[in-house]
Amino acid sequence: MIYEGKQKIWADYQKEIPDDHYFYVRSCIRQSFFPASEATFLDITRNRLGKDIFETEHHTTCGGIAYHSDTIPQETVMTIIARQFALMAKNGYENYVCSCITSFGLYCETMETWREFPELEAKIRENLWKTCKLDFAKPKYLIHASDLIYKYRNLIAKQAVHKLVNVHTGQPLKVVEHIGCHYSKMFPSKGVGGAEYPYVLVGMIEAWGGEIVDYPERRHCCGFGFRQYFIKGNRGYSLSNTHKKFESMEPFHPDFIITNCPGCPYFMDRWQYVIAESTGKTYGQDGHGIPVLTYEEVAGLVMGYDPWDLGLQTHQVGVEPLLDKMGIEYDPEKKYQGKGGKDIGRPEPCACLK
Amino acid sequence: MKNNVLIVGGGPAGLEASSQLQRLGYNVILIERSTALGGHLAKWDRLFPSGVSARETLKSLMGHIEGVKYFTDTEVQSINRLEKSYNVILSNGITVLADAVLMTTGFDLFKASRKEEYGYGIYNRVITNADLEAYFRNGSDPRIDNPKRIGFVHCVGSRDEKAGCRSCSKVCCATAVKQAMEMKQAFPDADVFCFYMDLRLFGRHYEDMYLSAQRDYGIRFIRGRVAEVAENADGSLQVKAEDTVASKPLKASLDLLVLMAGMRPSVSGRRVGDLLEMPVEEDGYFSVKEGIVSGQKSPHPGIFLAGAATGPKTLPDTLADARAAAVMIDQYLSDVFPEAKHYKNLVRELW
Amino acid sequence: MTPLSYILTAQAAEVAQAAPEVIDRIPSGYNHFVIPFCIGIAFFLIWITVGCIRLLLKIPHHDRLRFWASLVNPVTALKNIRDLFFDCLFHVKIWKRKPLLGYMHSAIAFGWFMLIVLGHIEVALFVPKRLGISKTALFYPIFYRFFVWMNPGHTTLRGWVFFFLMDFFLLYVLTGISLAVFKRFRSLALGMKHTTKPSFADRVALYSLWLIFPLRLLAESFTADLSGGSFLTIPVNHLWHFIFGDKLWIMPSWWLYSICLGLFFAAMPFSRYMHILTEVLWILLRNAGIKPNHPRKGVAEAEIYACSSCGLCLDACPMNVQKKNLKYSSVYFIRFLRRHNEKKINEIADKCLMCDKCHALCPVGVDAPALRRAQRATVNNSICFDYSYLDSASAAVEQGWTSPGPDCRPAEGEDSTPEVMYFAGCMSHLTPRIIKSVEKVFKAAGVSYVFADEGGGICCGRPLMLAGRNEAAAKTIAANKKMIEGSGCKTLVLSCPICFKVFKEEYHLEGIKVLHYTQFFNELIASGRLKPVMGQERLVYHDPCELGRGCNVYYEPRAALSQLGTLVKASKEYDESLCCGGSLGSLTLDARDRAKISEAAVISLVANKPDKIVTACPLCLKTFSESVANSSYPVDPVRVVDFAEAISESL
Amino acid sequence: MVDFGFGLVPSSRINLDLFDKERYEELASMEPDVRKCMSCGSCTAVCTAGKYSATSLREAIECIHNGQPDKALGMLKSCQFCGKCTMVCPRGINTRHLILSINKTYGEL
Repeated sequence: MIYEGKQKIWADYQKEIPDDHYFYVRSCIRQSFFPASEATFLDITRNRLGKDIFETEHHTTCGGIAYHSDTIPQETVMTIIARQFALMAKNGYENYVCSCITSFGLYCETMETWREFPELEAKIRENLWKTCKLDFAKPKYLIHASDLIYKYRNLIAKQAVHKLVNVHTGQPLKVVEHIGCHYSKMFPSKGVGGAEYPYVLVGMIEAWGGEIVDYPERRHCCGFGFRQYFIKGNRGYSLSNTHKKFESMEPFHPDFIITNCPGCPYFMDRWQYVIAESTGKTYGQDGHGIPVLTYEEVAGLVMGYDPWDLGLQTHQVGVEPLLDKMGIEYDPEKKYQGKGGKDIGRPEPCACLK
Repeated sequence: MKNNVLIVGGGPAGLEASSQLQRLGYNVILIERSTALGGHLAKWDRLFPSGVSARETLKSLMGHIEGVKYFTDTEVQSINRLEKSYNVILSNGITVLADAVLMTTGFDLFKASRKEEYGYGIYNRVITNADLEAYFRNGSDPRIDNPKRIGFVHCVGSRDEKAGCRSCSKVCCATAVKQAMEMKQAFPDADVFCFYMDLRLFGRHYEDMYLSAQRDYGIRFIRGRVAEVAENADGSLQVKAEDTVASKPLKASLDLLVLMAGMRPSVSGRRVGDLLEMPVEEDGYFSVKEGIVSGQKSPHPGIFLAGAATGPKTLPDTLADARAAAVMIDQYLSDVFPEAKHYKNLVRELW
Repeated sequence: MTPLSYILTAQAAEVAQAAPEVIDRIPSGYNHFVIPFCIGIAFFLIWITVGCIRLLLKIPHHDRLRFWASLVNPVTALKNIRDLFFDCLFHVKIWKRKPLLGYMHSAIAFGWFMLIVLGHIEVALFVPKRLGISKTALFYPIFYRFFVWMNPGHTTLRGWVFFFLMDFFLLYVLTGISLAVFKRFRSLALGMKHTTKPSFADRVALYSLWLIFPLRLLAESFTADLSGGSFLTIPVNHLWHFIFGDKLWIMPSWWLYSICLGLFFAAMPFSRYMHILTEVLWILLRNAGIKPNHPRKGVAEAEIYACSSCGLCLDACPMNVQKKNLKYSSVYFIRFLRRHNEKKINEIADKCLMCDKCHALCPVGVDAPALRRAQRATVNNSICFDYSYLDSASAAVEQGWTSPGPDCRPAEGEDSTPEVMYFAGCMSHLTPRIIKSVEKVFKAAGVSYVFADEGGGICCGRPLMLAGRNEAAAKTIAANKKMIEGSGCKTLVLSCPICFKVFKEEYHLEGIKVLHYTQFFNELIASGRLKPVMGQERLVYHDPCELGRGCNVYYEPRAALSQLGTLVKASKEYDESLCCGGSLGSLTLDARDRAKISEAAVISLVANKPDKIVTACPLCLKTFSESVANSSYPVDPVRVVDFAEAISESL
Repeated sequence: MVDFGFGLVPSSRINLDLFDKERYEELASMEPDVRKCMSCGSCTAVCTAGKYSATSLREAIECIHNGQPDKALGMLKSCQFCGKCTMVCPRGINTRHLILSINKTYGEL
């Protein structure tokens, strides 16, 4: 691997990210899968970085899941999106930040489509007016939440309490980065670093002292694939995709995986459990899995948040080995205690996955 | 008086045209942007289908240009049309009053790094056809370390609209088959795979070359374009393609991957073209006046084209094109400058 | 003269008168020089007795019974005797082909045979005590001339006749031998382009054989003045007296003679000359109708040892157009079978085109192609296959009949079951002109027919058999059989000799007449249903291997073609005809080698400048067409047409 | 082991690394023509057995190259050996012997 070669490509795909005043929209499924992530994002950006991030309870889903499951037509999706944009404009923002990769891809797709077919945009404007009596303005900047963390990666590094380094060996942690398919595969120019070697997560890892490993199936989908998962008959297919990725990354012995998409961490985390329990195969050290973290969680760890406040207990794959490597203090007792110390229940012990 | 003919580009086409025009009794000025004459031919080792030495071929081309004034490291600075001829100022300060200009600006090799998924410049063991020729010429390349499994990817930057080139580069298939056989000669116990979309080998002896590659060298031809390359933990490459004959996706680990970079219009040639406001077609190559009928005439009087400047050509095509251009220029000048005729006859008697 | 002396002489004369015609010169009837011969012959006799017993034991029980039965059955017995004389002694088959060569073989075989027989009769007549169960019986008759003294005073016509006959046959053999010696160096003169390379044992036996008879002449001529002789030995004897005076080299010559005989018999089992006796056994087994089921064991053993390595198959083999392919001829195949050289055996077995010419021309009737197939079977029969689809396939084929096209409908006034069923076969489907012509002829003759495999059928099974995949073939055959017998047709017409042979020999179709279209069309012409117009063209007919040598169909196609134009001869035809080179028989022969063979065949066919080459096999048709089309060899413009095509064009 | 009602799906992908070179060279020494195939498909088009069952020499050769000899044998098991493919092969490949050789080389797998 020739690092300079990658740098050349990264140089070709730089994207402009505004400095402040962001309109933030959440992801449907992250809120339930890894609820602490978005909270952490807001806390970091608002309180640690002192940025103006506005969010409104009036925003809805972007419709992406329905759209990608072929259950609603494109115009409907576009109208939903137009409404979100209207909300942004109404609140006086022009930098649109979304927490979800599916949404990000869909927003890009929509804006590109409107650029190609202005008449369609006009039609949507009309739809929105008919339905909600709202008018919308297209965002000046459309960015994904991970782009923001990327932008402030060095500031975060400055405030870092922990580094992505194995405190016992002093070696940088080996990190696998997994980018949501819809981040830049559709529009390479819209993602930091393009589609082949996206830099958005790599940048964070490098800034925080870790080392990225490129494994053959790094481009491969996590296996979510919407209807591939929703329909039980297809779940084997979803599982096999994830399996393929882990088989491919195994020889590189990564310490953890960092992701920037709602579905990916969920599936790469839960499918490790399914693979272990149904085939007996585990990919981490001595029977453990490979922890799969969101970029907010990683940022949080680096900045010294308590692992349980970051919601790491909601992961199927135990994060303790990673915390130990990073030399992060944690209280095992508190793992399954929610706010005010009340028990949030524990998962069934696994037969194969430690 | 002698007519001046300016030839822009010292590749095979330029060399052949200048020697022809010289013999026809013209005063030929040949300019070459780089430090040496010969163009891409100077960088190649052996030529398909018979495997003759590029060095020798170039030498014999150079052998015929005595008397031709040529300047290397020289570009066209400005050029403007006078009533009958062109006033050209060269970067070395010389001004030429050219009665005819022949554009033999040739082609650039496609920048393989632009096909990011192939990882040229990122993976240690991915090289291009040009790199391989260089290896054959001077026998060493750190990336080529006794490979056991070698892959050739045809159509890199050819027949690929996203890479900015819809058309076929014409020479890559034959080159790939030639280089595959050469690699097999160099590493007899290696497995060699050629990933092709269509095998476009149509010239004389090309089919024999293909048959021999299969029968005598055991080279495996896989119909399907490599779509993804990655590096394994041990540094070997993992390539993915579809075997479209078996209609199944395919995976292979290789020790060396050779990208058959195609032909793109010469950028510097294009620059000169812009000075002359020469029209180019969608594919970026110069357009000719009446298509088939006068393949070497540009839409501007007194400006002619030969070789890859008007699209991908094999070496024999290029040389034939250059000779044709010489004849056309001769006709043109004889019509425009009838008075120079008797002098030319004088010169021709010398030959 | 004194009275005493008179009496003495008178007595002597009396004694002479009284004395028998033949007197023991050596009363013991033995001399050391016989030892080499005795050793040789003894070894030889033991060898073949053991061999015969082993062989007969290897044959399956029912075959053995069949064998004994055949010996007593007068019909086969007669055939046996006939074959033994014609094949083993007179070599009639060779006579027919190459008279000089025939003479050579018969001279040696028959001549020697007579010398032995007459020798024994002589002994039986003159010194019976030496025969029968006497210890001298083994060698005495052979060296008879040495042991006796001829009473000059008492010669009879009987004696004289024997002397004459013995000398005569000796001379007869000597001429044969001299031809043989000559052939070694100038084989072409005897009509042989190629000859076999003799092995070591062959050479020992060969040279001793060459010497035996000259030495016999020498030995007997030395003793001729004592033990008598005739027109050959006596003059030679006088010559010796003239040269050597009284010092005759009697003993050395008899020693040498005996040594050569001994050597010959000792070397025989390991040499080609073993055939002299195995041939007999093979003929008996063959006539008993016992077929080999293994390339080497059982009957096959007799068969391979019956091969005389005469090398006639070398010239016969179509592959001989390239010298490099001579090594694949039957003679070498059999030699390697004898030597148990598996690798070579398989290599040679696979090469063969199965044109059957070597079999047809073999003086001893060794069926090498059959042995090759048996050999292939040992390797290929076990190859797994899955023909479970055959039933549905044949059903699909039958589907094709239920909706017969207009051409398939029976002509007016006939009962609804069509007259014939036409089975084109795989290869005919590659040569549509055959199918079209056949149908055209059918219509012209008002023959109602069903086109069995119009939409493509199942293979006939012959190609599988040729490759030795007999089990697979059996399955295929069964499927086709069921289908055809189910059709209720009475006559089955085939346009492919490969199909024809297997349908005729292996299918055993009850109550169905199996005809090759050459036969059927010839019938149509003979019965006047088909009226071809006589044309001006010169036609040459190519005998396809499977049709001619394979099924003995030579006459009908020629009879029919002679109605269309002038039939000219090919330089090689009938059972001598050359394989087209396209044969399915060969497994390993590559395209280039095949092309050479086709070339040779075409050249033989155009010997008399025909306008059309007519063949009756889709394979030959395709092969010849291609060969003529891209002929790099000089050949006048000639059209290659199929038999049916030729007929239909003349209608 | 837990049964989730779904599981890993076997991959249909060709893995060239499974190609057994030694055996292939064995085959090639038995019938060198195997190298000459250019996948034109004439053999499959005329195949007698192919009309009723999946039989294709072209595909069999492909499978061998792709490290799927068992599949190759399956492609040939219903071959009737009629020789039409030999007649139509533009490269003059000795198809019948090739089929035998494939069976002999990979048969006992």
